[in-house]
Amino acid sequence: MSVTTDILTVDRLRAYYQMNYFGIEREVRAVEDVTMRVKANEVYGIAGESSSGKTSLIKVLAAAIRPPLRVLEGSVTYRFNGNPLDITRAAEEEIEAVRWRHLSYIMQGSMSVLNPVRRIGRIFEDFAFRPMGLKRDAFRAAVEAHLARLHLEPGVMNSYPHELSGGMRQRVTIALATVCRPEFIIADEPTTALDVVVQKDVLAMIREVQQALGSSVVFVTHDMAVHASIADRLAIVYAGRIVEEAPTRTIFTAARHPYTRHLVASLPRIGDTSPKPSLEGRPPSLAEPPPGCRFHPRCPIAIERCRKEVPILEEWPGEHRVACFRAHEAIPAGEILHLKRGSLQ
Amino acid sequence: RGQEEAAAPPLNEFPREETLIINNPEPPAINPGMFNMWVAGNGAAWSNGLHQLVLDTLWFIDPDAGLDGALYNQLAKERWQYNEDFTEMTVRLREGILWSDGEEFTADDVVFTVETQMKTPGMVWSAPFSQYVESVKAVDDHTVHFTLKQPNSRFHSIFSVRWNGAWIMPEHIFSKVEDVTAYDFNPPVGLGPYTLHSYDPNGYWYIWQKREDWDKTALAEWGEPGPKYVIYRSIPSTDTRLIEMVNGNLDMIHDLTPEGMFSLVKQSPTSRGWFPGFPFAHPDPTLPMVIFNHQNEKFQDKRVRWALALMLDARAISMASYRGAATLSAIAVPPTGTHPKDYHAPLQDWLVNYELDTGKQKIKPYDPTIGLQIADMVRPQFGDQVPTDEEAIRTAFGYGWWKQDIQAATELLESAGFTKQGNQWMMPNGEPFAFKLTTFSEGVINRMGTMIAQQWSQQGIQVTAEADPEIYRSTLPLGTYEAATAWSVETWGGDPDLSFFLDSWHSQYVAEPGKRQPHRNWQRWKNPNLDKIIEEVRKTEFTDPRNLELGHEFVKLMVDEMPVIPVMSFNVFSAYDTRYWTGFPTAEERPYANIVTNWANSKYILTQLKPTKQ
Amino acid sequence: MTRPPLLDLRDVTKTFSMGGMLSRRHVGAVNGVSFALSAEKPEIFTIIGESGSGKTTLARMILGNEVPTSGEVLFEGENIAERRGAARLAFMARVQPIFQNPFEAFNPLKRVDRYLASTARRFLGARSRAETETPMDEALRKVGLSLKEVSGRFPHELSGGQLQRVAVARALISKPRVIVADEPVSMVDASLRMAIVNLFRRLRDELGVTIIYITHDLATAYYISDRLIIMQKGYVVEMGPARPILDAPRHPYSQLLKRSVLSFDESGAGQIKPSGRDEVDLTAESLIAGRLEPAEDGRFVRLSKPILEPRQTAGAL
Amino acid sequence: MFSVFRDLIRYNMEFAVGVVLVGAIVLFSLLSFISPVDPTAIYTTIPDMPPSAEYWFGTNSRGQDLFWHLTFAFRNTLFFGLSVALLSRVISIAVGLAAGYLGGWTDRVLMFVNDIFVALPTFPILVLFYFVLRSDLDMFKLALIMACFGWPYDARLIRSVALGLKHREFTRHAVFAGMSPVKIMFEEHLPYVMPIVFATAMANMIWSIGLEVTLAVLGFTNINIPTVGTALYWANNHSAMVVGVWWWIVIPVVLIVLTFLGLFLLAVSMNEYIDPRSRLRRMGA
Amino acid sequence: MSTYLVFALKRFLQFLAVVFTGVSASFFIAHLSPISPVETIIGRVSGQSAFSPEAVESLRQTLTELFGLNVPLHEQYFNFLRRFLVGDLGPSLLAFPTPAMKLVGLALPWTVGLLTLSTILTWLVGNILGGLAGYYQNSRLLKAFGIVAIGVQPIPYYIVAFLMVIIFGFLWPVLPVSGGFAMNVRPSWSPEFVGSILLHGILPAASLVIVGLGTWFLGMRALVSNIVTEDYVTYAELAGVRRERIVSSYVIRNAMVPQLTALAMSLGGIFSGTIITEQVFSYPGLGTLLVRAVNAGDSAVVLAVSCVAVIAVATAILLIDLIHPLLDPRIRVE
Ligand SMILES: Nc1ncnc2c1ncn2[C@@H]1O[C@H](COP(=O)(O)OP(=O)(O)OP(=O)(O)O)[C@@H](O)[C@H]1O
Ligand SMILES: Nc1ncnc2c1ncn2[C@@H]1O[C@H](COP(=O)(O)OP(=O)(O)OP(=O)(O)O)[C@@H](O)[C@H]1O
Ligand SMILES: [Mg+2]
Ligand SMILES: [Mg+2]
Repeated sequence: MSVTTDILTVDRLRAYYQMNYFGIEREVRAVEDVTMRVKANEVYGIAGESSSGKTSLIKVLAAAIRPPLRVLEGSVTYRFNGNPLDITRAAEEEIEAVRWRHLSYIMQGSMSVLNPVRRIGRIFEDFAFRPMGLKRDAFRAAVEAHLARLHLEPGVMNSYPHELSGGMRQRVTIALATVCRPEFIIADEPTTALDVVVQKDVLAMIREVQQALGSSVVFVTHDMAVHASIADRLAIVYAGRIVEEAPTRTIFTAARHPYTRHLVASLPRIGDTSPKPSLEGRPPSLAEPPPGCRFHPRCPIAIERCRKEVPILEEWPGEHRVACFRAHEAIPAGEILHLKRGSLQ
Repeated sequence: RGQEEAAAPPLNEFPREETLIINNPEPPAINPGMFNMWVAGNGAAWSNGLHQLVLDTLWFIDPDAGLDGALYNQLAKERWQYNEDFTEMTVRLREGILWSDGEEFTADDVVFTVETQMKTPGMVWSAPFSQYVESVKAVDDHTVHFTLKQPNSRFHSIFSVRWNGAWIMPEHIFSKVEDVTAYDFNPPVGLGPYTLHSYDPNGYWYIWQKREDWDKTALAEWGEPGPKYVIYRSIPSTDTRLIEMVNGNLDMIHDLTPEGMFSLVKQSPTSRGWFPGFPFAHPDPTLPMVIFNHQNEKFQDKRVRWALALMLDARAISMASYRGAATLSAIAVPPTGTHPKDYHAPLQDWLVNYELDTGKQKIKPYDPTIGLQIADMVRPQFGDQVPTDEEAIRTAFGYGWWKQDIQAATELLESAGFTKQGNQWMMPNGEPFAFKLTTFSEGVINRMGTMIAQQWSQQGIQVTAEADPEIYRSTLPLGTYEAATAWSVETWGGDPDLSFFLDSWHSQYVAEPGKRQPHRNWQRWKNPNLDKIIEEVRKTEFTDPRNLELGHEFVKLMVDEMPVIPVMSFNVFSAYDTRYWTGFPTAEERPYANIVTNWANSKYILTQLKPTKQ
Repeated sequence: MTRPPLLDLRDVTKTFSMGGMLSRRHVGAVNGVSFALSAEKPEIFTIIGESGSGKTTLARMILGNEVPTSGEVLFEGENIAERRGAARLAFMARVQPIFQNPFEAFNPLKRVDRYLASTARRFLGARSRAETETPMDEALRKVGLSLKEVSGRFPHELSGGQLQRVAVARALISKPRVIVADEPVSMVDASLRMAIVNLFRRLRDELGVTIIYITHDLATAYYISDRLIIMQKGYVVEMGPARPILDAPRHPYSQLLKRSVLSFDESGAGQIKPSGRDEVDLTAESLIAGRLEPAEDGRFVRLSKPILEPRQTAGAL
Repeated sequence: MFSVFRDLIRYNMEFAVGVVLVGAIVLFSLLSFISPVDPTAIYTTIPDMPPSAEYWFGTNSRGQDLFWHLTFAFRNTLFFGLSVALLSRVISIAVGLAAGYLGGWTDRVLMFVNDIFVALPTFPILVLFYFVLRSDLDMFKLALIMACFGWPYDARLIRSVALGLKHREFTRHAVFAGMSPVKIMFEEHLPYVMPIVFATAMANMIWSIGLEVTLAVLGFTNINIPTVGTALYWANNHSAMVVGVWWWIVIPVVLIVLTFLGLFLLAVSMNEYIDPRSRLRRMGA
Repeated sequence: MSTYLVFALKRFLQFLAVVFTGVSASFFIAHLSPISPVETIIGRVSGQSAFSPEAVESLRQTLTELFGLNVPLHEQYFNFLRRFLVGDLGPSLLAFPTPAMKLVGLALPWTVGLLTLSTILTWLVGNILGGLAGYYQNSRLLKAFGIVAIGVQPIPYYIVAFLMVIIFGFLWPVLPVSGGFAMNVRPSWSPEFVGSILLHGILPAASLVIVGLGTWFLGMRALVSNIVTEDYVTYAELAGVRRERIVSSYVIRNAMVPQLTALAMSLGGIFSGTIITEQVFSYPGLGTLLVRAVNAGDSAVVLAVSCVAVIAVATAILLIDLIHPLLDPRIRVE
């Protein structure tokens, strides 16, 4: 049997925020033509700058679609126990049935996802008691065991969220999302704003849990270093589109898309004192995205074609996909990084 | 009361055919368990049945005709007897009267009542007794002798109930009480035919039960009281009173709004007022009027006062205040009780021929047809509810009033040195003629004041009506007003004697400006002729026919001087329901008693009531 | 030297009493911190430390927002805490902050230029429109923006990077000597981060502004700072020239920090290990036990045990 | 400004309906200035006429044309309600923001005063003023007195918001931008509390008008001033409810309800207008 | 000493200060009234009888001395403070020498009973409906209820109360419209008496509930519609937590703190009585007592009612502040 069964298949997904107030209709095209697959037992990273639509995509994947967000096109199909489930079309009960048991979600801003007036233990009961279907004592024991795996003492069960440090809360949220041993975990920036030491611990734990459970994880963050350490494959999102997707190593060493290359090159490292470029210009508005390649206004190597046509995500060898008309050309790093230098330098 | 009884109260305890439910107009008792009403200001309720049904005193004078004349000998066997110079009074008491606890009523009770209050300041009658009484003694068990400090021909009035009077205290109870002023007298022991059955701890209702030995009370002379139980209910909202009567939960209402009364008789065929038809209301022996402050220089000139009177249109005032249901009076005696017979009818001719010199001409200002005109005005709305018989109209709407005569008023004002600039009257000193008319904060007197102010304003005098809830407590006594609508005339109603209010009008009592004026002469009017009348009244025995002559003199003096502008009687929209009881007094056939439920006299009604056996 | 240091912290300590519901704890947020910034040579002075190690508290004391429990903070020889009224205003003109979250630093209901205008009016005494706008525009140009781009716009109409640059421009209007930047890039995504960090470097080099840069990002610290201190539980555990320390940290905590920095070398290998904090004695007792002692290359290290050989960390990061 | 207004009317139903309702009531009360009748005059028309072509709102038992009479009543009541709301808003904003932002002793003293005002029983005080001032008690003075009692609870609310704002970064930023505390409170923080201010202003108006009605019905206001309260007082005084002169009561009550519905809709849409973020949310930028 | 105790002690001292100031203010409010209780009594005893001017004057002097009104105001104030400290508010002037507190004590149970019940009922129903309306924002029924609530809110309470009387006492007379209990039952703990009290309480309570409901409903709805946008609610929904649990423990529980605070305040406020309710339904209680005392210039009773109200509200505020940290685990005592 194949090791690379796809547990999630996203096909030509388009999801917009559609609003109609004051008689004026506005759209924010947050997810545009996204096609991707997540295999069993892998960590799939999604990177991209702020408001590039990462969370929006994740919301669709997690079946957390609330107005004004609407799926206009495409499908999101999970395959739990071999049964396909397209959550963009499935009934609420069907989705309800897989939640937490198979599919769990760590929301962005996990500092605020815990009910401030409820003890952690009660939150666990609310979330996991039914899906786990254990007796109360057994349930408690299971939860405590799981907390221990995340280096949390049983005592946190009696604490209120505010009594825990940021790192502990983060870990509790992760415990909450993984206690039912789901096959699929969606995590949206679970380590942002943690200090490096804690962050490393949390990441290590997510990885550990993932491997212990054999789950798949979709992991979103704009911190490339985090992706470098945890993701097996990485998708780079720019203005609502995936512009490049490849195994993590490839992204860091052999990226083809100018945006990705820029991103990787600008990462400061200890011991490296060479000047780092910064990407100039404003991120595009998703309400009025630029025509053609959405990166072209900031792209140092943009050509006329980029302004008009939308590059499609082309397959490259080695599970690599890139959406750039100039991906085939061998463009030196210097050109990409220094041509359009910011006004500072 | 036994525990068992309290635990299981019989739910049909007050059979409707044995129970009379009366509206107590007072707000709920503030101190519900207090029955010692001899102490001033202890919060004891009076109109809850206590002074109507339980307490008793020597004489009663009804504001209406009475069962056999308005003057009743109640605990006294006969009228008062004064000596020649009114320095002594002897009273002979009824025999065989029992207190509700079985003790016999004797002269000692009367002596005790007077002596206790004399030596205990702060009791209701402490001050009058101390002022008048030198000594009191029981001559025998049923004779009391008073020695007075100075001559006083009206001393007996203290023991004569008009609304209320000096009630006799049970000596056998109070003599055992250490501090009379702190004693709650609960349950009350009385001389009336009822005793306390139960009461609301919140003071909303009191239930009284007929004594087995009711025939051992003074009231027995007038018959057996009909109802076994009498309930006095305090219902502050007049609309709720109406609703409760329509629902059959109330037999007598103390007062409604005029509109409420019209609505009640429309909705409930068994309900009616004093008059069978329009104007329904019972005229109280009080006289709403315009009171001028005679210490205000604006009203010194009687021509001005007369001019103001002639500017008024009594029909509009009657319509505005009572929707036409007013009983007008041009003279300073209320058109109620026996007064029309004693004053209004005899003086009608004098009034018709009364001449007024305006300075330019002589006019006859009196219009005897005003009442008829008002009857005609309300007839379209009330149809045959309005009497057609001229005599009936006179009783109901009044004998007449001053005709509105702007021309004469103008002449009077001009002769007094006033001038008219545009539509504004200017006073002789050149300032605009403007003043405030203080009036009640609600009810018909407020409506009357508003209308009067409006009429004067239309004639070019800037008059604004000011509603004043403190009118009787501070504004009138302190003289902090210019003109007011209220009353300073109150009479016995059933007797032509005017001493009830008149004595206090003597100039000896008029206070300096800024000082507090003793009761009743709110206008602070001084007149030597008036003093002469008063001084003669003081020397005239109450029942002496000379009193009536003096009364006529007073009335004429008041017309000449116009120190106040009498308007009408204070009509109370009392209603009663004949669904369960009949025999209530009526204006047309048996005006034997005042139906206004908070008067102590209303107890005579009970002796006339018969159940309808519904 | 006659000239006092620009900024001189002398044994600064700050203790908070935290009221829990039923108990009261005393938290030593900052414990006996001393360092001085030279008035002659502008530098980027970095403060690194774990969450809750007192970095912000220290910054607030430098800004005069918080009064030290003991010790003193001198700015140009004068105690900051004692400045009131006009003196305080003059101080604020010379020492300006930049905040962590560019979106939070501007009132979302107000236009961004009002902060610039207010600064110009209060610290430069500008009256007329021209007087206010000229320094505003100048400052904005220093950060690569212009008044035209910014004026009349609400925060949500600007990108995070732009906002953070406006914030820097705002701080520059009064021509400060010191800018205190508390985690100015932690909320900003990778592509913007370098823009701001580069800006700091230029401020130091071209405008001679001394920058106190607070972060837990060791990589950017390495990239721009001249000197740094590493804090833990309110104590300085290591202090000195930036790059030598980061290349070879001495204190166990500094070493832990460095070890925790995520590496790009094994990207995609998915071989992330726990930080190993359990192996390091991070209790306050162990910190109090040590004293900040000078070591080679001008650094100071707090160690209770004899100074160890720098532990060899894997490869060049 | 005008274009904003036009857009709001055009695209925001709530705002449009609110403007129409409130506008109609305001217009109605402004008619009092051209009223052909004196509101204090009684028996100028036939009493108790039901609404008709001649008397749109009927006539009351005092012989007044209710339409014109109510124009005065609404003018006075609206003026009164708005004055109380406005004055007490000013106090509650000032106290709430100052206590929240300045903190320390200022906070303690202000909250102490606040507690006292909450604790003092309003009714005897209002009645006392009535007895002392009597016919000098015009609508403005009454508004002034009530405003003194209408602020404490809302001030507490505003304070709690201000407490949170105090620690927000933009407040610290403002301090270092040289803004004075007053400026920070009234320019930076005030917009944040505006939704509360609007919501509580409504509640406050309802409270004050309700209290005015209560006082009037009990006869503790200057009943010569036509207001909704005194209209009900007189209606009660003439047993209008049981007599069947329903229009005397129903019409003012309906008008009052419409006024507040209108105000409510305006408050809802104004809150959205004030907050540029929600405008943003709507426009989706 | 623990922080909480220190805090509680400080809070208690503030409470004492508030009570002292409030009570002192009440004293002057009660005594500045131009209405003279002496004149009230004189009017009552002499108004309807033939009293000579001399007798009236003599009675006036006696009463003025008896009531202690012949000493300067500041002396009266210090006398009052001395007595207040031992819990004595002096004799009522309208029911002399019955202690003012005894009169208050008679009326208090009714007021407190009626108001506590209706306030709590209103609070519960209003909050539950408001909470549901805030959570299920698309429910037609709850939307309609919201519109009704907004419409009913501005109707003067007097009108609502009176309509109840007209409807249930007149047009369709099924419920008693006046009094606290029927006349043929005697106060005891018998089922008849309790039943009668409940029956008589229906209309007054219903009128209060109708008028009060809207405020709670709208307040709660606004609170909840803010809370439902919080991450923790969304997250719980995404985790498939049961709806009832979300509504109760996530949404309403978080809205509870401000609403409980407001409840405590309004419960503190009930000690001033409901004047209109009592007037319209002839219901016993403090409101009527207060109006009568004010009208009669009975400063002692006005003062007693005011003191009870001041202490009640101050206690309510104190209690809120004291239990606030217990209700909201996030609150820190500073
Ligand atoms: N509820 C919403 N209504 C309208 N627009 C929205 C909504 N939520 C997000 N957006 C818009 O959609 C776009 C993508 O937002 P999204 O949150 O997906 O970005 P992101 O990549 O997750 O950013 P970040 O790194 O800041 O979390 C942004 O322009 C944002 O303004
Ligand atoms: N106002 C305060 N009251 C009580 N304790 C405080 C206060 N401010 C800070 N603290 C405590 O002081 C310690 C240091 O806090 P500080 O904010 O200075 O840390 P930090 O290094 O800036 O952390 P972070 O990296 O999370 O911003 C923490 O334990 C914090 O809880
Ligand atoms: Mg996101
Ligand atoms: Mg910090």
